[in-house]
Amino acid sequence: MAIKATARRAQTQAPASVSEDSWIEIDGLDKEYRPRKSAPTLALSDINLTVRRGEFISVVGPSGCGKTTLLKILAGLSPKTGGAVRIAGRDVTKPLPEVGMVFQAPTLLPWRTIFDNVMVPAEIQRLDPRRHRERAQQLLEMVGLNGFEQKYPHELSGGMQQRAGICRALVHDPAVLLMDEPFGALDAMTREYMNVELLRIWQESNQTIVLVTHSIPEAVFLSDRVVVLSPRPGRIAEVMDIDLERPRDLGIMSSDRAGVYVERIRRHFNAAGVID
Amino acid sequence: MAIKATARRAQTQAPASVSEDSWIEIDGLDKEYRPRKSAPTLALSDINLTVRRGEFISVVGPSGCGKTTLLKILAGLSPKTGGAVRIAGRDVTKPLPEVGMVFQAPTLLPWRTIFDNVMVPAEIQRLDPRRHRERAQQLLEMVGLNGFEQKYPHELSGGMQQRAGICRALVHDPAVLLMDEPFGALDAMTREYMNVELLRIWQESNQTIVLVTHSIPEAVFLSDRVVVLSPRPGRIAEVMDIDLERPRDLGIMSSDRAGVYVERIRRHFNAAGVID
Amino acid sequence: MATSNLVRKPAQPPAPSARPARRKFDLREKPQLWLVPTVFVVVVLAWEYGVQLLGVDEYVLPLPSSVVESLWQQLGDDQFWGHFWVTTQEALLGFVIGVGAALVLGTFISQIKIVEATLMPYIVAFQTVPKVALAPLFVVWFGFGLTSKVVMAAVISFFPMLVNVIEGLRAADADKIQMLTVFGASKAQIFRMVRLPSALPFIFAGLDIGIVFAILGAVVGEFIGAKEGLGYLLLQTNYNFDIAGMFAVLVVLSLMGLVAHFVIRLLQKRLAFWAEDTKVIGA
Amino acid sequence: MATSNLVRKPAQPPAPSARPARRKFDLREKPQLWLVPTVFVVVVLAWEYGVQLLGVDEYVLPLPSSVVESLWQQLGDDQFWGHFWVTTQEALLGFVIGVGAALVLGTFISQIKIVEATLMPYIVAFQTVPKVALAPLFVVWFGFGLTSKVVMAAVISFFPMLVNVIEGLRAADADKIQMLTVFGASKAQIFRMVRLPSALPFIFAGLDIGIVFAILGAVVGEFIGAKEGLGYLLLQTNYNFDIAGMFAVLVVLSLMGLVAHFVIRLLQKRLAFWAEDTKVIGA
Amino acid sequence: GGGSDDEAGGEGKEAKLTMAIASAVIGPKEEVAVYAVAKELGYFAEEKLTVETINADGSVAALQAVASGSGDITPADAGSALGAVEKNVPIKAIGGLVQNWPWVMAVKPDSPITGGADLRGKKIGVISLASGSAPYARAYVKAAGLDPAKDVELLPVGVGAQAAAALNDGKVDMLALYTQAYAVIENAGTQLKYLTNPDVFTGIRSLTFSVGARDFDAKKDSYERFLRAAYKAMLFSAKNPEAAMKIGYKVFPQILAGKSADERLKADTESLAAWLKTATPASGEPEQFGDWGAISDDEWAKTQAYTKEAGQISGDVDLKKLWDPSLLSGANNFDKAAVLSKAANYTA
Ligand SMILES: Nc1ncnc2c1ncn2[C@@H]1O[C@H](COP(=O)(O)OP(=O)(O)OP(=O)(O)O)[C@@H](O)[C@H]1O
Ligand SMILES: Nc1ncnc2c1ncn2[C@@H]1O[C@H](COP(=O)(O)OP(=O)(O)OP(=O)(O)O)[C@@H](O)[C@H]1O
Ligand SMILES: [Mg+2]
Ligand SMILES: [Mg+2]
Repeated sequence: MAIKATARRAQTQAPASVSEDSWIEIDGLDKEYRPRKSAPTLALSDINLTVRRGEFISVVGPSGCGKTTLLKILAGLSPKTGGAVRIAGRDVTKPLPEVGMVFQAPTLLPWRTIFDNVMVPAEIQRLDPRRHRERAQQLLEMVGLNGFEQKYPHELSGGMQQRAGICRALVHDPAVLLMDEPFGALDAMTREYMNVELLRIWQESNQTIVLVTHSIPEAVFLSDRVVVLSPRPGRIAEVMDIDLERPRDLGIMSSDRAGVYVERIRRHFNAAGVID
Repeated sequence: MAIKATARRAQTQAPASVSEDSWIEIDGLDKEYRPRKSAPTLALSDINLTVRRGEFISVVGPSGCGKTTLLKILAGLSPKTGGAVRIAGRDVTKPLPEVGMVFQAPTLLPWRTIFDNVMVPAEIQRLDPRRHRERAQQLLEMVGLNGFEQKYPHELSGGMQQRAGICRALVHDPAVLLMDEPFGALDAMTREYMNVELLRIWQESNQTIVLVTHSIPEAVFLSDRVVVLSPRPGRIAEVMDIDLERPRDLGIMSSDRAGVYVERIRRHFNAAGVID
Repeated sequence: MATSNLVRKPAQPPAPSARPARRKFDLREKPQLWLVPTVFVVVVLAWEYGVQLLGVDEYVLPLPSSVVESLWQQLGDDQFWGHFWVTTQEALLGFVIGVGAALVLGTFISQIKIVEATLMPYIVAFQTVPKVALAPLFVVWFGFGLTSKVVMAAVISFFPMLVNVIEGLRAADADKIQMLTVFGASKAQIFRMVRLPSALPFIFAGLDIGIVFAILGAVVGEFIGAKEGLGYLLLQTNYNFDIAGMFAVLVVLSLMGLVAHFVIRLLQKRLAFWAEDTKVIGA
Repeated sequence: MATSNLVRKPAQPPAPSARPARRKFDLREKPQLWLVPTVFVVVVLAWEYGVQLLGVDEYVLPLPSSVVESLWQQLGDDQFWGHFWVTTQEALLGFVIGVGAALVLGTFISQIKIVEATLMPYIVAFQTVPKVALAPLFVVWFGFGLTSKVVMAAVISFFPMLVNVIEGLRAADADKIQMLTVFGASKAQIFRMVRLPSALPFIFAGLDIGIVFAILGAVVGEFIGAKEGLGYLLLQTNYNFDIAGMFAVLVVLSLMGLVAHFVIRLLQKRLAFWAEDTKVIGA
Repeated sequence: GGGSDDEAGGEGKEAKLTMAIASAVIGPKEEVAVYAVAKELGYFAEEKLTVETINADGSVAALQAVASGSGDITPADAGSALGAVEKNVPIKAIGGLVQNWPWVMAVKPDSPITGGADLRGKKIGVISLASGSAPYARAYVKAAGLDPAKDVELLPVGVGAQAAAALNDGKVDMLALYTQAYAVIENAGTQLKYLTNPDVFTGIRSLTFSVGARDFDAKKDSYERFLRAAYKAMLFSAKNPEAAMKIGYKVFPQILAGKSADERLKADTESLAAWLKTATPASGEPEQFGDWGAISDDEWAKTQAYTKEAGQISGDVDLKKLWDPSLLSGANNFDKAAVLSKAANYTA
């Protein structure tokens, strides 16, 4: 099903100097958590990364290595302790309006129906209600939640809540989309289906996507580049170009080239000693 | 690392009539949710299943098909609308002490340290504190959370919280272990490592395990039998015996026989039209 | 891979089927239907005979029968209804003002930390002052009429509401606020979409305390200087040594409080419905 | 697959490293350090000159300067400290009793639905009755001494606490309760491990309101009939036309309330620490 | 009746009594003139009495206290006592205290109001509409031939500062308070002009000693001794109010409320004197006072009529149920000269 991108495209009027090639710039980023009661934790150390406009980047790394932390800093939710982060030439110190995010936990509002939850970003940014209601409906249908629009979050299964969270991040068609394990609670089949749909939406809309995932094949299938993080504190172990032609379909994953990428990333994990 | 099963084994003094072959009996189970405000949802329909004592069963099925519902009914948390459920010969109408559970969301108590969270079941059942503190410490080390014992849940990443939840379900060495996507938030490598560890613990302890998972290979790798549920309302599409010798290691998954099982289960999903 | 699309259109359309099931009526399921009246009868009987047995004198605690008789007489009296409406009006106005002010101020205080540090001490300090002692000031500033009683009711219902509003607005889940923040929500939007709904249980606790105290405040205000109202009627009956009449007025006040309480609880059920539905069945 | 085990022993041991970082002191970060005194001076000056400008009579609202003078005189008087301790004692005892009773009853009510349906109406009804009207009863039952004031303080601090306890114990997260239930927790364990900690923000709101009202209750109890205590002193100074002296007593009462409020907030920070740490930085 | 003189010597047993003060505060009034003086000068001790005080918030509460046994004896309003008896509250009045009508109208010194005739359209400040001052104001207006419901407006202004402020701010044109309350206001620096009460008010009684009726017979004897001590103290106070006030400070240091005795003595003495004037015969010197506590049938009739008018009672109360003057002759049986000389020569 085709989800029409709304005509509006976030007013990302970048300063003339910003090249489309360095749409997101992360420069020597450090992050240390300093809880009041306990010892500090170094979560990210010296992260350097530049993302092109319209690029699809995946971030993989062992649990607890700082992936969520990285996304939260990009989203302007969490202060960094060192380095610089810029999106479209602007320093990220607070959330930017052109950024959408799928959270690791669904985080729906229990007092809103699923439909109204999905409409939250459109409501916040006061976007044309009629058009976005239509889009929300289409997105919900895409993820198989038709019939559940008027239910409340606690009446949905874990995976269904996560799908609603994905719809919410897509409804206002953000220029930059940050996704934190959006498909973690989905069965393998639904997940593959959602991968395909996401690719389609991305191709139609020219979004810049940063996806955190635990599935290496998923990362390879979707991305232009895969960023591999080392265990905590997260450092960039490798940034791998995925040289598979687009548009891709799931069949490509059985190709040798894809297998090589998957194996190479896997080896990083093993090298880092993540698994026995 | 060897986690010693505590000497105590839940006082499952089954009535003499209960055969070890029907340790868990699910008989024509129906479940309909009837929310006050909205239309009812049929979640499970006519589920029949018998689980042997010490068996490892996995449940797979598309998102929203009723897997969590099934576990909650087994755990005595959610009332059924029809049929019968018995564990060790006793009707399940409320939680039984010999059952442990890993929840889909980690559900840690924010006012307790990770260590104290893991100790919750031991504390509730007033088990020997010294021995269980030791066990908790071993489990935390096994899942890679050493150094985080005295932190509070919000200081942990999503995957780390989930691992703490697994330790909590294991700490009191329950006779029946219900696990709802316990490894969903873990990267592939950590997940595989955890699979191996879980198998080892299971083999050492003679636990009966019902595992809900989205990973078909994981289900095949771990289980004696895999239960495939149809899309909502969940019905049993197939119960598949996994005839792979034990003990298993990850290498077995590259065997043809395993591949056949995976493919057969996959086909169920496709037949049910879950994915395009 | 096949190109069916059943995630979109699940195989079983009747997913959410039919309509909510009617629950059948069962006295055992609603024991309050007989327990509440039973307890009422027991309380009244205990009062009636307890007064006699304990040797409490009727002029200190009159018998329920005399109170009911006196109440009956009062209810037939137009003047009584005049008093009743005056107090109702004062209490409601005071409640609305007090609670409204607490909402506004509580919002400020909870949002802007510095406002709390500078204002809260004065509010607490003012609250600990017995308002009766300020009666002269009240009268000088607000006159002898309705206003001074409304102010009294407002002032006394203000504080419990304020504390609860502040605490409630703070109780909002950090994750939900983060979520809204990412989507560019302003403080006002976060307030409306997350903080306010999260605070509802606190707010309703505040309203519940507030309305009861507003009635109390209006009555105390009437004690200080009034020509009408139930508080005045209390003084009058007391002055006339009509203790049964005084208790009849107290009964009326109690009923006012009860009605207000139930209205607020009903509103809560309506507005904070999601809290109801998430209750665990097992626990 | 390799057989390293770095999940167990992460490659970087300094995971949680060193110790909490010291924050450095900055006046701009803590504007209350100068704002609070400034506001205080402004309030006092406004009072001093407002009284004169508005032409409020000094025997209605005295000048702060006379109040301070009078306060100074009082503080040097042994009798005053006697009054002070009496009221403190009454208020604290009443607070402990009222709040304790509310905790116990609130626990019952929130756990056993039927108790609520049968008891709550009487509690609300009783609350709406102005206690002053029941003074003769109080006196007959509790005498003219300390007890009747303690009862008054207890009764008035009871209700806000009760409502908050009930609401708070209900606010517990259903998932957490389910989790405990699975592990076989008894109602008492669920209460201790989840309900009570979840209710803490409500309970502290209740305590905050409760302590302020307990002081008020003790003072009002003294109004009804006492020979000592700050409430008595209020009546006496008022009767003596010593309005500055009366305001000095009011100032002392305010300070009592403030100290109690801050103690409770401090306790809250200590006991409900996790609520602090989960606050969002961005919002 | 007529008490037996034999008991006059105080041969009764040791007894403990509690006197309920019908007011929430202690001030230069009955508790000083009666209680403090009797206690400090040993008048109670001579009668083998130990007397304590409690404060009840008003006459009704005080009567409730003595009727229910929380207190034994109280100087409470006669009208309230009549009301109590009508409601079958078991009390008895055993002796008078305040003899002269204590209520009076006051205006600002420059007020054009000179008497009842000028009251039309005026606002009268009363303590509260449910207090003795409201019926007094109505009766005053009525005595001037006006309709209290239409021609004037009553506003509840309390006493003390609040009342003074209401008058000074022009919120009311006049006040209807008792004399001692005016003394307090005048002491604080507000000047007042008093209107004369018409004759209808003479003979109406207010504060009267009342006791519980239930164990009256058993306690009769100690009540008589109490009255005797009380009237001795009254005589002493009437003769030397300043000494009485000083004694008052000793017994009730809380009257000072943080101030020094020197600071307050003059004003408090004036206040006490104002009260004593209402509680002693309208004319004559203390040397001539006798018949303490007597209330004539005519006075009772006037009091009944007034109380009925005020709405405190609905019909005539059977006086036999209330008034028991049998203790009075015994109560008056004391050595006046000794008291008077003690008063004249008192040094602290
Ligand atoms: N509390 C509830 N009230 C109403 N309906 C519910 C409730 N919980 C679950 N459901 C419905 O029951 C169905 C099954 O839910 P369940 O959580 O068991 O699915 P699941 O198989 O665990 O899915 P997932 O893999 O996404 O977690 C869903 O359609 C859901 O909408
Ligand atoms: N609020 C916090 N306070 C203190 N430490 C934190 C906080 N949030 C995260 N951390 C720590 O930072 C590190 C990285 O956490 P993060 O959530 O970014 O991991 P992640 O890569 O997303 O892991 P996962 O895959 O398990 O979600 C972890 O060691 C965690 O303990
Ligand atoms: Mg994460
Ligand atoms: Mg589930």
